[in-house]
Amino acid sequence: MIDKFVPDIDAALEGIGDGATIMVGGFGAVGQPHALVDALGERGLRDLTIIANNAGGDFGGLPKLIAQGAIRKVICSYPRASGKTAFDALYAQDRIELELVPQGTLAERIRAAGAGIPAFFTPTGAGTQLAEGKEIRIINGRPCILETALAAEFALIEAWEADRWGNLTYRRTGRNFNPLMASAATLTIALAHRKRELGAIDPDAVITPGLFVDRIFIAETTS
Amino acid sequence: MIDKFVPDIDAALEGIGDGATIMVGGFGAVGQPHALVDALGERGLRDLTIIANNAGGDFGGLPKLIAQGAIRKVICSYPRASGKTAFDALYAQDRIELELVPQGTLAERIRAAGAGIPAFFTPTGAGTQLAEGKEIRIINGRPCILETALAAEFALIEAWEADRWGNLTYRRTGRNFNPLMASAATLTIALAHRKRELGAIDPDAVITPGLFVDRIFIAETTS
Amino acid sequence: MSETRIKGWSRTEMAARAAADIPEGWAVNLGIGLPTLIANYVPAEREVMFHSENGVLGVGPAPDAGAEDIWLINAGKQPITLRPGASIVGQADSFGIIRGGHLDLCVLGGYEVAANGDLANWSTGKPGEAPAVGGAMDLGAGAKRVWVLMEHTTRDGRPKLVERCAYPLTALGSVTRIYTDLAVIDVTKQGFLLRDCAPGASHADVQVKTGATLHRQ
Amino acid sequence: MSETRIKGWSRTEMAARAAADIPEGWAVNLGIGLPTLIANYVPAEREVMFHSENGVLGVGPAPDAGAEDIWLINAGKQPITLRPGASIVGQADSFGIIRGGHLDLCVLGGYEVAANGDLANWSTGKPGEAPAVGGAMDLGAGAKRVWVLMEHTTRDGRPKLVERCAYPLTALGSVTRIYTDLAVIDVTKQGFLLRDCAPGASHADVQVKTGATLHRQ
Repeated sequence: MIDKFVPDIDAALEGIGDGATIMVGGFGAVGQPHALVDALGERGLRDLTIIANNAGGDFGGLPKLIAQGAIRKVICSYPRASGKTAFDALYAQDRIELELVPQGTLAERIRAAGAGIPAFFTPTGAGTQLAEGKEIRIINGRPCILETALAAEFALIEAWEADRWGNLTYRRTGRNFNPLMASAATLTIALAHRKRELGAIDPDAVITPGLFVDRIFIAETTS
Repeated sequence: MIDKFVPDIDAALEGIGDGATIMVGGFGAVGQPHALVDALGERGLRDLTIIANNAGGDFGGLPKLIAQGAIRKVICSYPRASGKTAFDALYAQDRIELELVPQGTLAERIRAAGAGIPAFFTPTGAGTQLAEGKEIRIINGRPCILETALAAEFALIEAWEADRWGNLTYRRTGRNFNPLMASAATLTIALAHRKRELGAIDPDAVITPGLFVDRIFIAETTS
Repeated sequence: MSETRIKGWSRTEMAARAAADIPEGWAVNLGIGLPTLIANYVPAEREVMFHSENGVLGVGPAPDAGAEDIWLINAGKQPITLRPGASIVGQADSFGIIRGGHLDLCVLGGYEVAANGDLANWSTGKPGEAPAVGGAMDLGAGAKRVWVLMEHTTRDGRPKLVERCAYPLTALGSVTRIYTDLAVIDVTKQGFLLRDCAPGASHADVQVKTGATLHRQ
Repeated sequence: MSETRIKGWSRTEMAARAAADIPEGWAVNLGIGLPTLIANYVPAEREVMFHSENGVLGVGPAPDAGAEDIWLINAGKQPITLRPGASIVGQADSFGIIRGGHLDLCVLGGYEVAANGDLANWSTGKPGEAPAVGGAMDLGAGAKRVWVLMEHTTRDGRPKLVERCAYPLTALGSVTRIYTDLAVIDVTKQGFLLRDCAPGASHADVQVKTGATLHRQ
């Protein structure tokens, strides 16, 4: 019997070590699996590379992990937040690396990794600083940049419903990067809020098919 | 008030003329908007370019349109069917052009057109006849082919539910190419089976957001 | 030319002015900050599909205090509502909507706009400060029309409409219209074209605060 | 070597032999024709997620006559059922699953397989006949493992396991295992490696019907 539910967060995070490359779902705080990220922070890891849309913020999760000094490099579109953040402080001291990627290019690079597209051209960013050093080609009269697929060893994502095959649904704007990251990591770990019997999720309503998911931790929430 | 419902098939097909490039949804007969394709066939059009997964088959719709001689060129992955078809006969007489595209590349090229990706690399087809004349690049040690976005003037698609903003859902394997084609055509015409009040489709359940859809014809079916 | 003090449009008036030009049926993305105000001036009966890049089409008005849904935010991370007809997509599809040219319009804030339509709105290039781009470059390159809503000049009076941007670029040649506190200006092949002035302002008043030639209709 | 007539495995025995090697939990695509039979020999309690490239993960057994759902077909356009846990995706996502290496296995039919793993299974190159490729090239290039299920020789006795394919290629170096009526053969860096023979068949019997060196374990 396929059963991807894990009993606790330790089992969910097993195998993540120093130097790992980890995708973290979410747009700001919404759709970010805080309990997983917070537990990761308690492990005293070092030299992580994090791929996420945001790095700042005044919530727990990723901003806290950054403050703990666990992260060597962030690949994101928006590291800032209103007010000074732990990221800002480390960045000003040159103690954290930043690869800044336009948000749509970030999403598409992750999707490309999941979909087996090693590289693609995009008009986004052409003629800007973020295109420096990249291959440019004029396609249909428009300058476009060659961007490459962006994969990770682990993805920590937040879902709404889950069944034991790993089928997932998401809730409202909690969807964001989560399905993409589920497809682009070697090992995908989902925090979900509702455990469903196999077959209880309408096949047409599944957003992430089970084959993308390796472990599911059911959060004890009432929301 | 936004209202994309049209009263009849004539209104749905308005503006499609000789020489048009038309995407037709469906995988085989399932998810193909037969009523729209059949009505198109009654217009006596010529020199159409059709983008669809299949060209053969023993159902109405596209195979019938081919038999009527309306089509100059087919871009598809699988023109054959069990038994001889109208396509086979025309092809043997050199009276119809074929651009054969691997099915995943066909899907991805259509998706790319909808998503503003002018070109992408794929390992599919590398080293085969279908790569002849195409740019090849070794990426991560693997030969990949550069493929370009594939758009159309019109898309004829089949959906399950629709509301007046053009939000669509699909039913089971009727989904296939339909959402992709909706995004890749200048004008998208949907045949839908269920008319829904605005707001009656759960926002999380919408597969094709309304902005991709221009006209909706509600089929009189009981299935 | 007399140096009269022109009051100009207020921020809400600027937003209302831009809102008046948005026809029913358009799919529209409103940038973080000032452009977000525009939604307040589009009456619900004029149906406009507001897009938020975190995956919403059909953003409704802000929720009442206490009625926020923790699962519903916009690109500025503010709580939102959905209006009937709304739909949710993931981030790749949301930027497919943007990059694929399916938005009729996006309205962005700006540091500078050049007479050729170049936009600078993401970085002041300050050293030691982390740059942040978000979806600005995708929106700037992808929407069918890009409007910019911004003050006509900087706080110290320098023009923000310029011959050539000094700040790092966001997108090339994409801005088609600019709404400022002083004027509504189209970006045409010939450069800036004045379409409307705030009450009491003349072409000459606006030209003197503009860093490139301001053509007249 | 005595020219004994070897009966070999039947088509259903070949399918059952391959089915026995599929462990629980794998995501598996079965090609049109002979490979489709494999699903019949994987018991429901050994949970395998069968993928169909028209957008299904979790294909169940064929429906009873009269119980077909017109909205449910497989890649061969035959009616199917969904098993509990099934999900539906669109065509781009379905081929993202394939191309992205998320299928543990696909099993295809074949015209020829070369000792370096090259596969030819889509075109005989007959002039005047329209070629058709479907998802074969995507599957051949994309799945983690590609197995081929085919007769060991053509109807007129020529080997289908060859040094180099004569027919147009489907994918380069991707086949990892071949199930025929005579043998189970792995494709290794050294070439064909015999793993198992049909009852009554020896290495020599299989080698004589194989167009390249057949290594022994």
